[in-house]
Amino acid sequence: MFAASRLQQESDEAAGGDTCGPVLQAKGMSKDYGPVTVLSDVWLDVLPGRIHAIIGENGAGKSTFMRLLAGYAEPTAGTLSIAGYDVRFSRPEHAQQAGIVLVHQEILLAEGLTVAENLFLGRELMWNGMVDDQSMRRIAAEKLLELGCRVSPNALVRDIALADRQLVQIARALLDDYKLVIFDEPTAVLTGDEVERLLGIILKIKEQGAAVLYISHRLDEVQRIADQVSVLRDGKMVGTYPAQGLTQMDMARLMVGRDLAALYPVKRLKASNVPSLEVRGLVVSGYAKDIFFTAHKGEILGFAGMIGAGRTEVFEGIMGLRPAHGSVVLNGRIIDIRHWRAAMDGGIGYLTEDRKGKGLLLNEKLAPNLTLSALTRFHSGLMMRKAREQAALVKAVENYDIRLKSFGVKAGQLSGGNQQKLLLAKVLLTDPSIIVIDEPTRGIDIANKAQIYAFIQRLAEEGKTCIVISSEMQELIGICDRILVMREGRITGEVTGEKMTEHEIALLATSDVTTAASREE
Amino acid sequence: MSVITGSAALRQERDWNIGWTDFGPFLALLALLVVGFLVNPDFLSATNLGNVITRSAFIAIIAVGATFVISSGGLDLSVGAMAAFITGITIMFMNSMAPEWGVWAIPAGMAVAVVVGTGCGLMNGLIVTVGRIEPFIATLGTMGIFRALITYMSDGGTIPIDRSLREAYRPVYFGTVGGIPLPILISIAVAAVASFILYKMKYGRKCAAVGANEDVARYSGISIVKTRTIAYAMQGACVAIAAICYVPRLGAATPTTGVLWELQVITAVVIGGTALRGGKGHVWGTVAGAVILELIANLMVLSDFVSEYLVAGVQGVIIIIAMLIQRFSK
Amino acid sequence: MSVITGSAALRQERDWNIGWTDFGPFLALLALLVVGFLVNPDFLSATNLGNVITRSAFIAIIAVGATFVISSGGLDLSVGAMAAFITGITIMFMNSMAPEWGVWAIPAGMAVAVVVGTGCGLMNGLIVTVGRIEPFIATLGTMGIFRALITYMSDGGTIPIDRSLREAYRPVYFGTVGGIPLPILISIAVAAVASFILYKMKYGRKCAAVGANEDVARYSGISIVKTRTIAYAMQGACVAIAAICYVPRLGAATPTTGVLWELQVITAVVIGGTALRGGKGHVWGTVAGAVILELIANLMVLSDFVSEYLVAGVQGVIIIIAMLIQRFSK
Amino acid sequence: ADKKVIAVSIPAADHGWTAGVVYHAQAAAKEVNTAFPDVEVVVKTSPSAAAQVSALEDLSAGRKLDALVILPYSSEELTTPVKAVKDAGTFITVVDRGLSDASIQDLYLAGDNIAVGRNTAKYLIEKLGGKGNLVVLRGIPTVIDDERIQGFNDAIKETELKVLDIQYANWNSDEAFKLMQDYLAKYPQIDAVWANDDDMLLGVLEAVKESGRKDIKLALGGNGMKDIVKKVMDGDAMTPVETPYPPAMIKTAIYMTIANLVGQAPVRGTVKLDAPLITQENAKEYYFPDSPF
Ligand SMILES: Nc1ncnc2c1ncn2[C@@H]1O[C@H](COP(=O)(O)OP(=O)(O)OP(=O)(O)O)[C@@H](O)[C@H]1O
Ligand SMILES: Nc1ncnc2c1ncn2[C@@H]1O[C@H](COP(=O)(O)OP(=O)(O)OP(=O)(O)O)[C@@H](O)[C@H]1O
Ligand SMILES: O[C@@H]1[C@@H](O)[C@H](O)OC[C@H]1O
Ligand SMILES: [Mg+2]
Ligand SMILES: [Mg+2]
Repeated sequence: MFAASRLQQESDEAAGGDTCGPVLQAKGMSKDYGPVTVLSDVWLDVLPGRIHAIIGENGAGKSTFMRLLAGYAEPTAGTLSIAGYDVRFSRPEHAQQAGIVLVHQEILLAEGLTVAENLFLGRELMWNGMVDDQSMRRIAAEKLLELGCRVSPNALVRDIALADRQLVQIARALLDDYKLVIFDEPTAVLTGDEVERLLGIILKIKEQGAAVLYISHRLDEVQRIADQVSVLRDGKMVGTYPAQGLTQMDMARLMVGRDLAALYPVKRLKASNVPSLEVRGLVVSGYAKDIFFTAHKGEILGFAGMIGAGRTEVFEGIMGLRPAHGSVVLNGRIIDIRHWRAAMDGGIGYLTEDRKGKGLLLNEKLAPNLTLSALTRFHSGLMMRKAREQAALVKAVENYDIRLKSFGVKAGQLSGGNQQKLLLAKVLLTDPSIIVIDEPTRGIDIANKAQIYAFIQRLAEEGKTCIVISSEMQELIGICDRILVMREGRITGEVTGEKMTEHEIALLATSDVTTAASREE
Repeated sequence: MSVITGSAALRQERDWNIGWTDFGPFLALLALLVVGFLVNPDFLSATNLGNVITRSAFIAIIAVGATFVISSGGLDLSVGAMAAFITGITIMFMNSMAPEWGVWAIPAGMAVAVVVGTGCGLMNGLIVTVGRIEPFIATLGTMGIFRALITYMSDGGTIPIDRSLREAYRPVYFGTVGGIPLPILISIAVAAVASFILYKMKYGRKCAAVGANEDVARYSGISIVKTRTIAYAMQGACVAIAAICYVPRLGAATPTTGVLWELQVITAVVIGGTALRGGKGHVWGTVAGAVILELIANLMVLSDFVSEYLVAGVQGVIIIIAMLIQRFSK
Repeated sequence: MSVITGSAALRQERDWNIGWTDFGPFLALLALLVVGFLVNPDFLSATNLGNVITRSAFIAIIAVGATFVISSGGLDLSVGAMAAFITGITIMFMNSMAPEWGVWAIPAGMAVAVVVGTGCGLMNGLIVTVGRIEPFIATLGTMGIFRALITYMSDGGTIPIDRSLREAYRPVYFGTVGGIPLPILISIAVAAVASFILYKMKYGRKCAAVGANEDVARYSGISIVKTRTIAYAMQGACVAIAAICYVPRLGAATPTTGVLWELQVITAVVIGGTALRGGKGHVWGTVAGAVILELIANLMVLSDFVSEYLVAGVQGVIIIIAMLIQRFSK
Repeated sequence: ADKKVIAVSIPAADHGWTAGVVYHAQAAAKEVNTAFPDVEVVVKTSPSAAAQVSALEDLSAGRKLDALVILPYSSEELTTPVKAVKDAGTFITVVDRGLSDASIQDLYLAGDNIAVGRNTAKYLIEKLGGKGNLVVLRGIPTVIDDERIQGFNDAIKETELKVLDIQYANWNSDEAFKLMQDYLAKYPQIDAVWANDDDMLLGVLEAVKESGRKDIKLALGGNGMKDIVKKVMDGDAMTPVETPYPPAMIKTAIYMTIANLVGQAPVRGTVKLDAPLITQENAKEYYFPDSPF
């Protein structure tokens, strides 16, 4: 801890910062869940006008730490202090009143309410003693637009895409006065444009003189905007460093405690021309139409596009998870996608982008979650074989490097990145021949990303078809053999080889104003 | 520029959607009216419709209260028994005051009813929220308690209202204003106030938030205990209002007053479009639901097709069909 | 190394956790036995406990079925009426076959009961899942239908079982095996099978998943329609088994057979620790819940403290207290 | 000294009439327990047939009963259980709703339900001159209800009285109110109404009054509820007669049973309480203002 605070001072000077006191100090914070220690003796000074990044591996305790700072949980030991006075936040409002707001890693919105209602929940605007829906809707639309989100304020949160939900959540946090804004992986579900816009907003917050705590596994973002970087490892503070001069590799090393190999695997030669999935004229009403594409055995096929381009919906349509029609040929056999589960039974595995809402039973233990989509394999005679399930869990924990403090936890108690890994393990347990991964590394730390990429490549080498939907262009470019780009519910192009550049993809993914306008007619 | 047109277009679409959900119950109501007319043209006569809607007022008023409770994620099975209990207390109070206060005992009794009702609701709310007992069980328990109390108070018999008060009190059920029966006006007023609370006041938002997602509500600084307890208290007040209208109708409280009203009330709320698992409440839908239920019963009597033994069955079938129509209309 | 890889540690922890939740109802049961003994020492006599537990068998068996339905996120209000309907059909069938088949009409009738019961349950299930109607309403509808059918079949009177079958059928309720009354054995068997299905079989997982989060279930390739429909069908089968045990006890089906059983059944399930909003089911807790309810009723009969008018109220209070004990014990 | 134990098992107060039964049973128990030191009367109510069977088991599990006075919730379902009690040597008195096997009943005391229907019908025939339109409200589907309807129907069979409609209102005044409103909407000309129980008649009268219709000449009930008997006494035009069906019959039964046990006055067999018309002349005899019913 002495090391940490010394570094803290150094970094102050390095950033050439003003000398006004910290907005918030964490002093020796610890957090236990029962016998499990998640965070121990963490010290941190948060300075105004600075963007302070917190990095660490999945399960390092970042989110837990942030929850303590924002009053969503109370520390087992340690105190917070503001301007030299010790404070206790036993509820989020207390922190909010002190100007501390948190944008959660997991989305926390009431699905049955509208966007505007969620935005203003608990602090509705009033007009003559009545809730002023009109103003709230207007302001909501404005605030969202600033973030580049175009959902209607009247839409039910249930009906909007995950990325939009994240933006709603951010807009909600920024609605009130704040001295410190904590972003816990805000960009995990966002695509290029939105990310840019958000980073711009974060910089603006900094300019206004507020403090920002920023958590991300996208180290390039950290590098771009952070003034200083604190590293958590295994619940302990490794140190705080000036961001300047810290390369991504340095950060990775500090997080993991060792050197890392290259992030992306070396590309193989494209394996085969044997088609495994042919989609002809797929229509997912309201989301996508005229979808034609073919994926091949042993191929890694990427799907790029902006939020709302309809990538998720295309595959949910194919999987029979939402109404769709069109012809789908799977390994040479036509399947009827109006028939629920036809695609699943035909051997397509689909990993949802919404791990919390659609992926995992958060109140359930790990093993039942892991085996839920492949029950038949853990079943003999009439009975579920619990020992086999446990063995599978132990294996998954090893294979996918799921970090947990105890096997007894519920899925909802895993850290975000580890939930993602559990979900990946769950889908692969169905042994699909075609695997569709919607946002494979959402919330995954850099060391594990490399692992997952290698993993995807191994699957392809085994002759499986891997379809990767991702909002990180870098990642698609890094691992895919071929990338299809979608825009507004249609496939607008394909890039391969040389042409696989961010520029090329962005061009296909974004529409110019005139075509957009004509489409709205 | 185009961005803005884009979101405007989106907005329209959504409004349209919301419209549909809200229309469901009214469509079902309409369908029922048409069927009713085909079965027996008398069905649409002013007297008949007047009677039926007036009668549905109790259930409607109580169900408006239940809309709060259910929307906030609760449930109240005790409303029928509570109605009987409040009716009993009210009548006993009025009777004891009548000699002294004369007709003024009536408004005083009404005030007592509202206070007692709110108190009963509060009790339900506290058991559910502070005691953290599943609402189904908690209110099943208090249902037994209220029922026992009215039985005890009445010695198992009836508690009739004093003759001297009858005539003065009668108009509350049988009176009309501008040709419209008072209970209808009262239930409209209750629904109007309720929809103001639910849609225009902060509390309404809290209610829906608590019902939709407790965690989100809590993190937004909304007290679940407070919100849900208030919902139960309002339910109690609504039961009291219903009881006030009920007294002049039969002039007595008995141990069987309000038996099974809870099922009708919940059915009205659900038919009206409020989900039993909580979330947004639909006050006017609830009112439509209550009218639908009463119309179905009325239709059964007016038609000659059904054996008297099978009436309950046909009602069941019609309710299911009404719900299917709603599903279908969405 | 903070990451645990041993699976021994894991098992310990887990069992410990499950233990507590499961104990609640049994603690409440224990508390009740103690209170009972204090009120009237006869309460703990072998005959009395034997009687009470035997008679709790109907509700227990039906409630075990309801544990599936509720755990999968459904609800079934029709069980009481369905029990009456099945009893009626079964007796009519047995009576009509008795002249030809003699005593063999009894097992044949039992088979008919199970088939009819499963069919009724299936119907409920399909209306809820395929028709996508809120279970509360759907089964309230079928409750009316079953109730009407039994009234119709019995012409409003009773359908007694043929005298020639009575003696042969009697042991199903009154017989004992190794000193233990048959209904107790049957309900233990039903609960054992159910807990096998719920905790050991694939289906149990599906059930809990569907009840906990429909989307997760769907995205995991689990059919919500199938899972929940099966739960309702099993509920129907359980109702049939209960009906089979019921016939020799009361010897007839009437329009009032099984009235309000649904409330008792749901109460037993909830007291047993299964949440009404779905998720994990607690079969043995449900059985304990059914016994608790019956014990409370028995206690009321054995005690002389309570005015007959207040019995329902005291029951309500005891149920609420039992739930508080559970809360407290967690 | 050995106390004689008499158990009284009756339905819970689920409507006015049964409430009267509970009232009178409890009153009798109190009187007897003070008046006869060597007799103990225990009253238990049950909300359903199944619960009543349970109560019988519970009452006889601990101790030997010398006598059981029972108003069965329903006939068939209670027959076997009551027989079991009798087989243990208990004297059985059955009230109102008889058992399916009459041989179990040492003493049976009941109202004459056929007569209730028949006498009411006869009055109507006479008053309406043998023709007119009637509507009928019946109770809960039970044998008793059937008997009243049967007595009524048999009596009007040969006349020109026409029953326009007959439906269940479950002996509940509220349901009766609604049903009557609907009858009024459905039929433009109704000469008389019969509700086979006074709880229901209250609802009927309210509906008729509210409708302001003048075609209804008579609205009759049955059961001897004090409010209705009062009307008869006061010479009400619409409800000038009534039939008794006194819930106090439970009290009579209890006393007769005691007479049997302690008074060495053997009372066995069947006692049918007649259901004569109560008219303005004799109404006083049937008026008990302190009874809850
Ligand atoms: N309620 C809880 N009960 C038990 N353990 C918990 C609970 N909440 C979190 N944990 C554990 O605490 C550890 C830290 O979790 P946390 O969410 O803070 O990690 P993180 O650094 O945010 O990871 P990620 O990058 O994956 O989001 C994890 O091992 C997690 O399983
Ligand atoms: N996310 C998923 N992606 C791909 N396939 C899946 C997914 N989830 C489940 N499946 C597939 O769906 C099926 C569901 O598995 P389950 O063990 O329930 O089989 P089942 O016994 O055939 O089911 P049922 O009894 O309902 O017919 C399996 O074929 C499994 O491979
Ligand atoms: O309960 C019944 C009562 O209401 C009816 O009027 O008469 C017979 C009784 O059994
Ligand atoms: Mg995290
Ligand atoms: Mg997507």
